[in-house]
Amino acid sequence: MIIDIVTGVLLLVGALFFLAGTLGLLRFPDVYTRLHALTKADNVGLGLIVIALMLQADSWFVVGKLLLIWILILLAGSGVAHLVASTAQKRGLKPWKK
Amino acid sequence: MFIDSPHWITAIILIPILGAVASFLWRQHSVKLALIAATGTTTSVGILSWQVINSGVQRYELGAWNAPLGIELYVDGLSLSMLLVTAIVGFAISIYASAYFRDDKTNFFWPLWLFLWSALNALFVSSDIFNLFVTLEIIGLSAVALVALSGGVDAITAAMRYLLVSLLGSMLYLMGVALLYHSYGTVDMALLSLRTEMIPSMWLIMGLMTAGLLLKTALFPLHFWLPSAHSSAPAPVSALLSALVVKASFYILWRLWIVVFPLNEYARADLGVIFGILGALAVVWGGVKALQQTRLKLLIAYSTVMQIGYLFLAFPLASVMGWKATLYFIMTHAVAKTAMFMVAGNILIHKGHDRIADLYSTVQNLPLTIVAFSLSGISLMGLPPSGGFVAKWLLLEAAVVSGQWWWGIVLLVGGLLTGAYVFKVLGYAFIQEDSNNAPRPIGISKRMEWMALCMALFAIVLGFIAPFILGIIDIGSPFTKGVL
Amino acid sequence: MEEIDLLLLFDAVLGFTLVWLAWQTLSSLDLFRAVVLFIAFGLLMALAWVRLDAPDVALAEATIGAGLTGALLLSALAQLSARQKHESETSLFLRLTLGVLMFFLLIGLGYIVFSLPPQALGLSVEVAKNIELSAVANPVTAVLINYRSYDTLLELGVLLLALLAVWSLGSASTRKSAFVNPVLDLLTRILVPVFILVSGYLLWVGAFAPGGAFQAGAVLAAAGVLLFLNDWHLESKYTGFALRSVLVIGLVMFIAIGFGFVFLDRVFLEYPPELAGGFILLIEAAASLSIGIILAALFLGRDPSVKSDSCSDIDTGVHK
Amino acid sequence: MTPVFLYALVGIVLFSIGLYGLILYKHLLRKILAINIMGSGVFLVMVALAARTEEGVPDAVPHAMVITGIVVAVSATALALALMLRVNEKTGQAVLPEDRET
Repeated sequence: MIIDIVTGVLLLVGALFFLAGTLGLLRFPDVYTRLHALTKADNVGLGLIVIALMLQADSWFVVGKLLLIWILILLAGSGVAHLVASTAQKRGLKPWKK
Repeated sequence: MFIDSPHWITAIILIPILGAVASFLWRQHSVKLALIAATGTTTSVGILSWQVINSGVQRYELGAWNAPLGIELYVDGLSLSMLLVTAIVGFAISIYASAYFRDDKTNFFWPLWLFLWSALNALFVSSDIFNLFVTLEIIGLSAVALVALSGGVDAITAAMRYLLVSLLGSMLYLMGVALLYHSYGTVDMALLSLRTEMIPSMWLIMGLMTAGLLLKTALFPLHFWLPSAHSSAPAPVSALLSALVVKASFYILWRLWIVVFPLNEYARADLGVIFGILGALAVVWGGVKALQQTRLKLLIAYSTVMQIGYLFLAFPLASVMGWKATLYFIMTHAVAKTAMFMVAGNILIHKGHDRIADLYSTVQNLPLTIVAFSLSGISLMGLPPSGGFVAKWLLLEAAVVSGQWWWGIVLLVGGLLTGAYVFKVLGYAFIQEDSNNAPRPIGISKRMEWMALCMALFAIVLGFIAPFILGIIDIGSPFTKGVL
Repeated sequence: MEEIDLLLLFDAVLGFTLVWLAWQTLSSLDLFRAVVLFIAFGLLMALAWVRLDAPDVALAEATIGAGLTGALLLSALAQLSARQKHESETSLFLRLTLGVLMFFLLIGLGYIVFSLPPQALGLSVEVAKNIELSAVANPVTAVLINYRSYDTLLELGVLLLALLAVWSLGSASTRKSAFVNPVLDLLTRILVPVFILVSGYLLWVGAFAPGGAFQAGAVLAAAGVLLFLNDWHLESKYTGFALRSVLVIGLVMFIAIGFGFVFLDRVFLEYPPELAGGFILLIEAAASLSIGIILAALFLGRDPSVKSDSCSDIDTGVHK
Repeated sequence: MTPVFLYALVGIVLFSIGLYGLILYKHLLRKILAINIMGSGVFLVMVALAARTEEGVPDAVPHAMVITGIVVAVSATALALALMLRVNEKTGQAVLPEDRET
């Protein structure tokens, strides 16, 4: 019962992070800040959701798989964010200044 | 024992696939390996036909799963006729191509062609409409790659157009398959023929599948992609495309029309009138366009547009005799058109071009080739005693029997137009000229001349062995609904 | 009840998004945008498959439909010089006519779909009844590798054929040897082994849960794509016969095992139930290896054993 | 309206959009994308309608067919893209000759 409540809360907070990340992606002024919003928020959001799902898992095997998914997405997300940013820099996109 | 084995039906599909794999793996021996595979395939088609002629239709449950769960192979007279003509034309083209392609860079021809052959055989023996989709895709992709083989601008753009058309046709067909499966719970043709009924939604399913297949068959006015694709390909490929590939989608359409679609005899004949009219237009349009061409290969390609028209003339008759005429048209056209494209290839290599107006002196330099062109022309015109004559005779008889004699006029007009463009080419070829200032013609392999002549002769011989062929066609009475 | 309504709402939103993405893909002026939207479309399709209880299809869509097709599209786009932004204006008449035709097609197809009985005549009962004999517990794998294995055999043929066809075109242009980003390099070093592991897992799990040879092959291909992006080359002594053997091994193994039992009084593609499990795994392992390498080779787009690109015009042979 | 028919409906809309785009748009890449969208539409119809079973377990046969279809589609797409690049290389444009702007 308590586990279900915790799961629910974690899912909700995770979803909030996703929402924030998406908002940032849509509203931020340039590629670097958008990336920042997206990766930071999504990684945390995904982490929370993964923890929530782990609490509901039937076996340790499933927990392991979920953890692996999170780690892979962290790796891929940060790597790709770096690639996008460095490509943008190479093409001479100036970071946004107020 | 060995020859009675029921597994020969799989050999006609597996031998060419394995041949393709082998000629891909051992590139330096690709010609040799491909010729071995071609011989093997032809032999197994021969054995299969021996079995079918002696003991009737053959059925094979792949993986021992019967329909509707599994896929069944099925050979009756119609399948067998298609297999036989594919084997004869395919074997001849293999030999021709072994002399035509002397360049290492074109050794992709062999695996591509063997894949195509395998898919053609698989298509003619399949009784599963989803499996037919897969075979159609193999045929489409390999045909496109074969068109692009020459690498010129024309060939590449023609191949691109052909691929898009072919994929569109497949998608329309596949949508029909999806809807048929979900309406009747099977993709097996025999079961579908028992289950389909004439409900309103059937009309659209029929329309989708028919449109997709007509696009691939290039019936007027959907023929726009054909002349460029068939004329810009290397000559052996043009022969394959005109002789066999367009017939593959036609074959599916035909089977669906006879067996799967829930039409009674009257509805089939009434709807068939549309096909008949399109076919008649194709004959006239293709003939006129062929007459206007200045390049030999384009002329032959438009002649294919025209000959495809003949195939649809039997639809409004919807009688067994009419269907037999259609099958005879398919066989004769396949053989005669192969001969014609071989002739074009010979001339192209010999003279370095295929401009009809500059064909002078060809008759002295390539007498066999010109004989081959004349003989195949006779067959396409439908003059006795050729195979084309038998086809036209059967159709005329069927038309008269069903009281629709006017389709005979199309045959007459078609014959005259064919005669006109054949004699146009021959006229130029017979001009003699002192060719001191002309570029020295290149000698070509005797094999290529003889193969063209063999095919042309065979198109004539088909007229003499008509009773035998018509006997084969009848096995399993493929033109009666509910027997598949 | 309420839960079902919420899910239906989700389905409706997803369906609408799919249609919107498809429309945007086709009508967007920028080709890069079109491709990216198409990839997003593919990923959402995978979600739709999950909603339709088709996890195997979802895996195939995500790895092949969205993933590899996306990689192929992006790579083609990078090599495309003609990127005109604007479609020339087509006449309003044509657009309207076509629009009306499509509308009728839509109505017609919609009519068919809604006139179908709510309960189907499908083959699910047959599939379940024979699942014991098929030696695999996942029904989709059972169909793919046993009931309708002939389709799958031909499908391997289609893949190999596509590669042959692409190679026969000759290479359009070689990829510019790009600067190798150290982060990408690191990522590749970590991910490639993981991908190979995941590929093996998908292959093994396909017998009783979502997964199978095609999904496994596609993950393998993803590893290949990563390697190529890192400017990695296969050593030239392996690019010839050795590579070609790997490309065909799936097809050859399938035919060999399928035909092998013919000599033991079975029919083609029939496996004795007591041995089926092992042989099916063998076929699938060979198939996924071939699929993976073929898909990766399709991404590379040219025959690596052909050294230079001087053969811009492959002639038809002797003439010209 | 059940999910089955909703997704089937989405499938036929995608099919029609793809057909429209294939005929109307001239750039070869768009045509290739359009065919892929048409294909997705067909696949969606196939799988969505497969869920209409008594036991609620979807019919696996169309699922397998769609996997086959997806693989066929990627093969065709790969060839189409390679051909498009060749057309582009030869003509400097990625459209068919009849669609060229003069």
